[in-house]
This record gives sequence, structure tokens and C-alpha cells, in this order.
Amino acid sequence: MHVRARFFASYRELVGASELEFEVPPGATVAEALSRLRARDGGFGRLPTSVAVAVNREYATPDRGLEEGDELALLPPVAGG
Amino acid sequence: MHVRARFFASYRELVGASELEFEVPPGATVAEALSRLRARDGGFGRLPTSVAVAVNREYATPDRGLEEGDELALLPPVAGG
Amino acid sequence: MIRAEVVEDPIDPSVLLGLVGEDEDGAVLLFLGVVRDHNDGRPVRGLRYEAYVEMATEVLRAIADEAAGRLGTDRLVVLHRVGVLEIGDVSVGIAVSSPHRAEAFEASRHVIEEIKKRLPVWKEEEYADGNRDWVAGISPAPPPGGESP
Amino acid sequence: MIRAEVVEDPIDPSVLLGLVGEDEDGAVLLFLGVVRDHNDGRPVRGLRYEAYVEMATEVLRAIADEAAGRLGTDRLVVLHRVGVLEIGDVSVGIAVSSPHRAEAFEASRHVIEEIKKRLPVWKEEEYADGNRDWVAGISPAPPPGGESP
Repeated sequence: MHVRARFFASYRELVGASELEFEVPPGATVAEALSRLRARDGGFGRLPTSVAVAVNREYATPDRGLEEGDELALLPPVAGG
Repeated sequence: MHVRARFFASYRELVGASELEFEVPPGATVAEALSRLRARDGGFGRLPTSVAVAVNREYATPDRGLEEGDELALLPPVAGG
Repeated sequence: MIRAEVVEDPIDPSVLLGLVGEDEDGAVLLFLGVVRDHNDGRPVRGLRYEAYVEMATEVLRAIADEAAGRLGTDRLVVLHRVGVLEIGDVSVGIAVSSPHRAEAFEASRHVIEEIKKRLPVWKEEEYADGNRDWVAGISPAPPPGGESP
Repeated sequence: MIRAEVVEDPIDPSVLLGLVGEDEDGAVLLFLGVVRDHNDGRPVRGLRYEAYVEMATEVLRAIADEAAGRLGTDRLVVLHRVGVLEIGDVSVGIAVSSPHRAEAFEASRHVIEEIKKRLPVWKEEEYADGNRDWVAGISPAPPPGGESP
């Protein structure tokens, strides 16, 4: 199935893209999707081992299961305010 | 010696005056001056037994000694803000 | 510049904000005490503040100086209005600014809490039924230890 | 009316104040986060906020709703600006009003603290020497217990 990854701020600069659609096995978790991303060529391998993620705009834990079309956002430490 | 008493808000209404110059013995304390005031005719006797006072615009305790010309203010519970 | 004044004219929040905020400040906090339409369950139509103006000015300045110590800057303005006020009128305005927010919150809170405890100001409320009464206030405590002759 | 928005235009404090304050409210509190000219001892010339706008809007709304619970009223507005900002520009504005002051302070503080912890917004500073860097932020924690499939 396909999920859409989004990258922000320093992670966006690291991977050189703000968005990427990629394939994961059906029923894959957030952790598994992140492993797939890190295995890609380019800056993906330099993404931190522990990264905050949101699935469909809500913070999610690594064991969260993904579904077709989910939006998986990789979020650097936040600095608003 | 002479001191000047000032009355505010409900105390002003109680005694029917905002200011009064009156005489106290030399070296009188705040407590002694208050006793003299309460002994006067009119609403003075209805002043509370415990009353906050300021001498020369600073909060003072009953044992504070007075000097000629001091300004003794009788302050109802405050309600600013 | 620390400012602390008892005023008769309306308090303008924009003016207060314009008096604080330096380039090194990351936090600005404005507190407004406003005349509300009820007190202790009674509908209020308006009110009048009476002050021992000379002393209130000194006490307000002392409170401002204490708060500026907590704030860590001299960007602190506090105005307390006296006279006749209507519902929605600002009775007290406090503006502070500082590099970090924690100090701004702490200083602003200190000013309003100490005003409630120590400022020689009294409030006479006019109720919807036309009656008037002095609001039961807080007995101001003499300074710790007091002063003896 | 609770309002929570991520905005690109400058934040006007007067507009925020105009959106809160009902007749029953005795306390109005306005917090402004402002771009300051230094960070961690380094002179800052300006900065740029980047946001995950869709999510930030939802998180800001959730924070506002939580804070309104503490406030006890629906008079709460919070705006967070994104894009290029200069020294002195307002990055976040929070206005609240309530019958009593304690709730106003608590709600305002809650909003800014939670923004710092959870809002998906990032800050790139431009320093006086022309260099740029992403400000080291706070790792946003997943909700307690998280979600399992």
C-alpha cells in the first residue's frame, strides 16, 4: 500500500524533499515505514533514529499501524511560540 | 501636639469628615490617638476597634509613636484592582 | 522605565503596550482589570473608586519596584484609575516585558495580587436596584515587624 | 468565541483585545511572544517560522479548547504567525478574558506552554553574521498511551 511522507524544517533539508509517496507492506507500522525511509538513497539514512511522527495530523507512537493513503509526517523538535 | 487624621471611604462616611486636626499628648502612639478619636462625639465611636492605619503614607502598627504634624490615615479594608 | 500612577482619565491598553518592549524582550504581558456587571451574584451598574491618592501612588510605585525585581527589566507600567467607571471600563492596567515569559507572568501577577492586598483604594458599587455599597475589602497588613518609636 | 489560527499576516494586539471581554469579565490578559534580538547569547537579525500548517491549526485549536476549560469562558483567541519576521514582530498572540483573574493567568500560561511543547512549528534564525540555523526545539511527545492498531 502507499503512504505519503512529509518532511519539515531540518528534516526537509536533510532529505531534500518536502513530500514523498512510497510503498509499505499492508499493515505496516510507523516504525516499519520509518525503516523503509531510512534505507533509501540520499539524506534519508541521516534521519535520527528517534523521530517524532504524526499520522494524519496527530502525534503517533512507533507501533501505530498505517493504512493506505495515510499521511506520515516526520517532525523535528518543535520551536514555536 | 497636633496630628492630622484622614478618613476614607466608609470611615469618611461614618465620621462625616475626610480630615480632622486634633491634639494628642506628646509621644502618643497610634493606639492612643485612635482612643482619643473614638471618644469624640458623632460617628467616631462607631469606628471599628481594629483599624488599619498609615502614618505619613506608610502602614503602621498601633505601637508606632507619633510626632507633631504627623498624618494619621484610617484605612478601611482595601478593594482596588 | 518603570511607571506607576493613579489616574483619573481612561486607561488606553495601546498606550500601555507602547511603553514596554525592548529589542531584547521576547515576552510582553498586558493585564487589564475591567469593571464587570456583577459581584457576589449581584448585578452591578457602575462603580466609583476612591483612593488615598498620595499614599496609593507611593504604594503602587513600591509594588512596581518589587515586581521589576522579579521581572529582571525596567519595562513595567501600572496604572490604577479612580473616579466613576462604567461596565467594561479598565480599572487597572499592567504592562510588562522581559526576555523570557516566566518572569513576565510572575511580575504581572505580583503587581495585581499586591494591589488587592495593599493599595489604599476603595470601591463603591452601584447596583441595578439603585442601591450603593462599599465593597468588602482586604485588611491591609502593616509591614512585617512594623515600626516602633 | 474561541479562535485558534496559524496566520501569515502581522498580529495586531488591538484586534486580539477586541475579540475578548464580555460584560461579566473582570480580567483580560494579553500575551505577546515577540522576536527578540538574541538567542542563547547570539545576536539575531530576524527569523522565519515554518509550520505543518494543517496539523498546527488542529493542535492550536486543541490547546485553545483545553485552556478554555481552565478559563471557564469561551473568550480565548490565539494566533501564531508563520513566515519571515523581524525583531519586534509578534510571533504569537494570546488574548483571554474571564470573570476572575486567576483563571485568565492560568489559561494564558497553558496556551503558551503547550505551544512550546506541541505545536508543529519550527524556527530558523538568521544571525548578525549572516549564518542561519534551525533553533534546537523540544521533542513533541505522543499523546499519553499513544494509539495502537
